[in-house]
Formats: sequence, structure tokens, C-alpha cells
Amino acid sequence: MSTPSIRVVVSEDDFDLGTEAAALEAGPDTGAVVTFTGRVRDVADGLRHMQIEHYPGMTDAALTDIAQQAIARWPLSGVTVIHRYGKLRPGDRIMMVATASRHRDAAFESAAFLMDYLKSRAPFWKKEVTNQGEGWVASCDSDEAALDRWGKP
Amino acid sequence: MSTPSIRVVVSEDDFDLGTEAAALEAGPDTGAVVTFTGRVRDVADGLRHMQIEHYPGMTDAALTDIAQQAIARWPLSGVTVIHRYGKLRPGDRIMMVATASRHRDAAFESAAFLMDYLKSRAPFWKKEVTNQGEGWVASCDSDEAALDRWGKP
Amino acid sequence: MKLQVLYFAWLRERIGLGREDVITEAATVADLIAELRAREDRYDLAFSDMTAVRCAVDQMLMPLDTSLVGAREVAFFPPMTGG
Amino acid sequence: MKLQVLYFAWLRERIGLGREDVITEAATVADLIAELRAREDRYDLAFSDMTAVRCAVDQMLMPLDTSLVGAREVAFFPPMTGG
Repeated sequence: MSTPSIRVVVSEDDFDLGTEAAALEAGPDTGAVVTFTGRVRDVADGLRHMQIEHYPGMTDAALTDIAQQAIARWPLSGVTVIHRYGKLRPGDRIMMVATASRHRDAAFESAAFLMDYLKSRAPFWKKEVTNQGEGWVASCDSDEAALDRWGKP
Repeated sequence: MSTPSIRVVVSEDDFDLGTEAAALEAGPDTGAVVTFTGRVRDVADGLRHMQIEHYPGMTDAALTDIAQQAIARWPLSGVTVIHRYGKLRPGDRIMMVATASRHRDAAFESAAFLMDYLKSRAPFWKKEVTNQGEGWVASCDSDEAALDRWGKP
Repeated sequence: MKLQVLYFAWLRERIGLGREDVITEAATVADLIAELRAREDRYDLAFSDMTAVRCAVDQMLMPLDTSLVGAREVAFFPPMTGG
Repeated sequence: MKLQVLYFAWLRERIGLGREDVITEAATVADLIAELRAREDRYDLAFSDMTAVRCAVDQMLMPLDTSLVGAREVAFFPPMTGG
């Protein structure tokens, strides 16, 4: 297998899932592509928008590191991680990960791994602005616990 | 949560992953969309093409049944299952599944479930035509074993 | 009774046809297979390794001891290889 | 030594700035936090619940007892909520 590709994008702009997946499909040895797309949900008290802050100096390196960990664990031909920041409205896409492999299990597991690590190890913070005011989204204990199944850290 | 959508397509034609995923993203309560795309890989002795046969009277019902099982198990807002048949060449897309949910775990697990059931319970058969001749793809014991983690049948 | 019997993948190729009408009094799928195997070598060969044969009765996957009472369509095929 | 100190999310809001230069002889991140808390109430408040504070030293996630020898940039923020 040739060297796996890593594509990391941190941007205010939207992305195109079809284009990203098609790029990962290229190459004769990719049989399976798994994608995860996260999207701004509406909340009970009416979400006006979500503000996503990040740590510019650290974000690219943190996402690349997570992608490299996935490549070290599974036989992947490519990994893509895209995360937006700035002002996002209900229905907007927030982020995506995608993995390509010969085998479906490797593609599924590595995509779930990327998501679990991205939730708790990539420097993004979400603030919700609703009709009732604004507040930072709290981290979930379950997100930290999700890392246990991969043996941390 | 409103009634989950089920979309099942059995066709000779290619599909567009981006369009399919975007359709599943619609609705205020979808936070996560997971897609799996399967693609014709090249094989060691040179694949000319793959011929996929199916059981027309049964295929739609079998795929719909598998989608309904997923909806019964996970809180999903939508499920899409697309499978092609006929003559496919290396690099062509064979099939996709996609699931939409509020939560990432439900989307990941149900997509993996759909794939496992589709592999062993949907009436498709693959024949590989190589430079050395042609042969039917054998089923894998590991595919049948994969169903055990969902408690069968 | 008259059954429509379908064959897929290498079962279709070995038997040499994709579907046929069969007049039979077979009580179960297994009985039907026994009748077919007694007919001609190509059927006998196609069904010689039953671990590699699956069946559907009226388009539902069923075990081989399934009753044919009320059945209209029986299909035989190898383990599925979709996905 | 001179450190660039960064604050994100509600730490940034409580302290009222996103980055500042700090002249300090603190040996560890925890020492630096103690110095900051002694300065003004807004720092003291921001760091009052340390279970909710994470830190990065030179853009790598680090525990609070990390040495500051050779460090140039220290960032404080709540648990991450990406994805």
C-alpha cells in the first residue's frame, strides 16, 4: 500500500462532502469510504447561531496528529478531517471526517476513532446564542469516556 | 422525533453521495450523518469488470427490511440504502448506506449494522471477470460472523 | 401444485436456466431439492454441496425444512455477497 | 522569562482578554496559575474551578504540573467541545 494521504482543513467556509469522498476514493486499492458529517442542530429554546472558537496555532497540528494516530492503527489509504469555525446557523455543517481503506471495518472504526478524539482533543469551543441568551457548550463526561475504548491517551 | 425516512434504491446507475447525504441532513434534529461507500477494487490478477446479479422480486423488500431493523434499534431520522447491479468496472461505486441521527454513536453503529446485514442478507451475488477467467466471489465466514455482534438473525 | 423455481449465480449457471415452472407434491423445500436432484445430473451437481445453497420461499430467506404449503415461488442461490 | 499567555472560550471572557505577555519566574504551569490568581479577582475567578481548565504548553496539551523551562506560549481553556 502506498503512503496514506492526510488532508486537514480548518476554515470558516463550508465543504463539499461528495468532492471530499470522491478524492478519497481515488486509487486502485480503496474499497470502502466512511464519512461522518456533523451539523448544527436546533435546540429547545431556539438557536440563533453557534459561534465556534479555535486555537489557530494549535488546531492544524492537533488534527494532523489525530489523523496520524488513525493511520498508525488501521490500514488506511487516506484520512480527511475538516472543521469549520466562526458563526454557524442551524442546519449548517460543522465538520466532517472521512477514512478510506480496503476493508469496511477499518474504515468504520477509524472514522469513529477520529470523531472521539476530535471531540476531546482538538482545540475547538462552541458557544450557543439562543433567544434566551448565550452560553458555552459544556463538554460531556461521555466524550471523555469514549476515549477509553481506544486505550487513550 | 418525526417518522424516520427510508430510501432504498436498486439500480444499474451510479449515485451521488453528496446529494444523498444532503437529503438526509435535512430536518432540524439531525446532528450526525454517517455514510459508507463501497467501490470495486482492482484484484491481483487484473479485474476487467465485476458483474453483479440480484433477485429483483426480493431485493427491495430485503433492503427495506434491513433499514427498518436499524430504525427499530437506533434513534434515527433517516436511512438510505443504495445498491447497484450489472457490469461495474474497477473504481466504480457499488453501493452506499447512510444514516442520520441526533447522535454520532447511533449514526455510526447503525451504518455498520446496515453493512453487516447487507453483506449476508441482501440477495446480491458478485462475479469477477479477470484476465485469467471469471469466478463468483465467495462469501466470507467473517461476514456471517459479523452478524453475531448484533445478536442475529 | 405448480411452483415457480428460480436459480441465481452459479446455481443458475450449473442448471443452465434462471427460472422454470415445476409441478410437484413436495412437502418441504428439502423434498423439492431431492426431486430436482433425481431429475438430471446438472441438478444433482448444482445441489451436491448443500452448505453452499440458500433458499427463499416467496422472496423471504427460509431454512431448507420450510413447508411448501401455499408457496408460489422458491429461489435457490449461493450465500449472498452484496455490499 | 517572558511568556505569551493565551485564553480561550469562557476563560477569555472572564479574564477579558485573549492574550498577554507575562513576565514570570514560575517553574510550572500550576505556579503560573497561582501567580495569575494573586493578581486580580478576574483571574482568581477564571481559575477557581481547576477541574474545568485545560492547558497547552507551546501548543501541546499538557498536565498542570508541566515545567515551564524553555516554554514560550501557554494557553488556558475549558475542555474542548469540537466535532
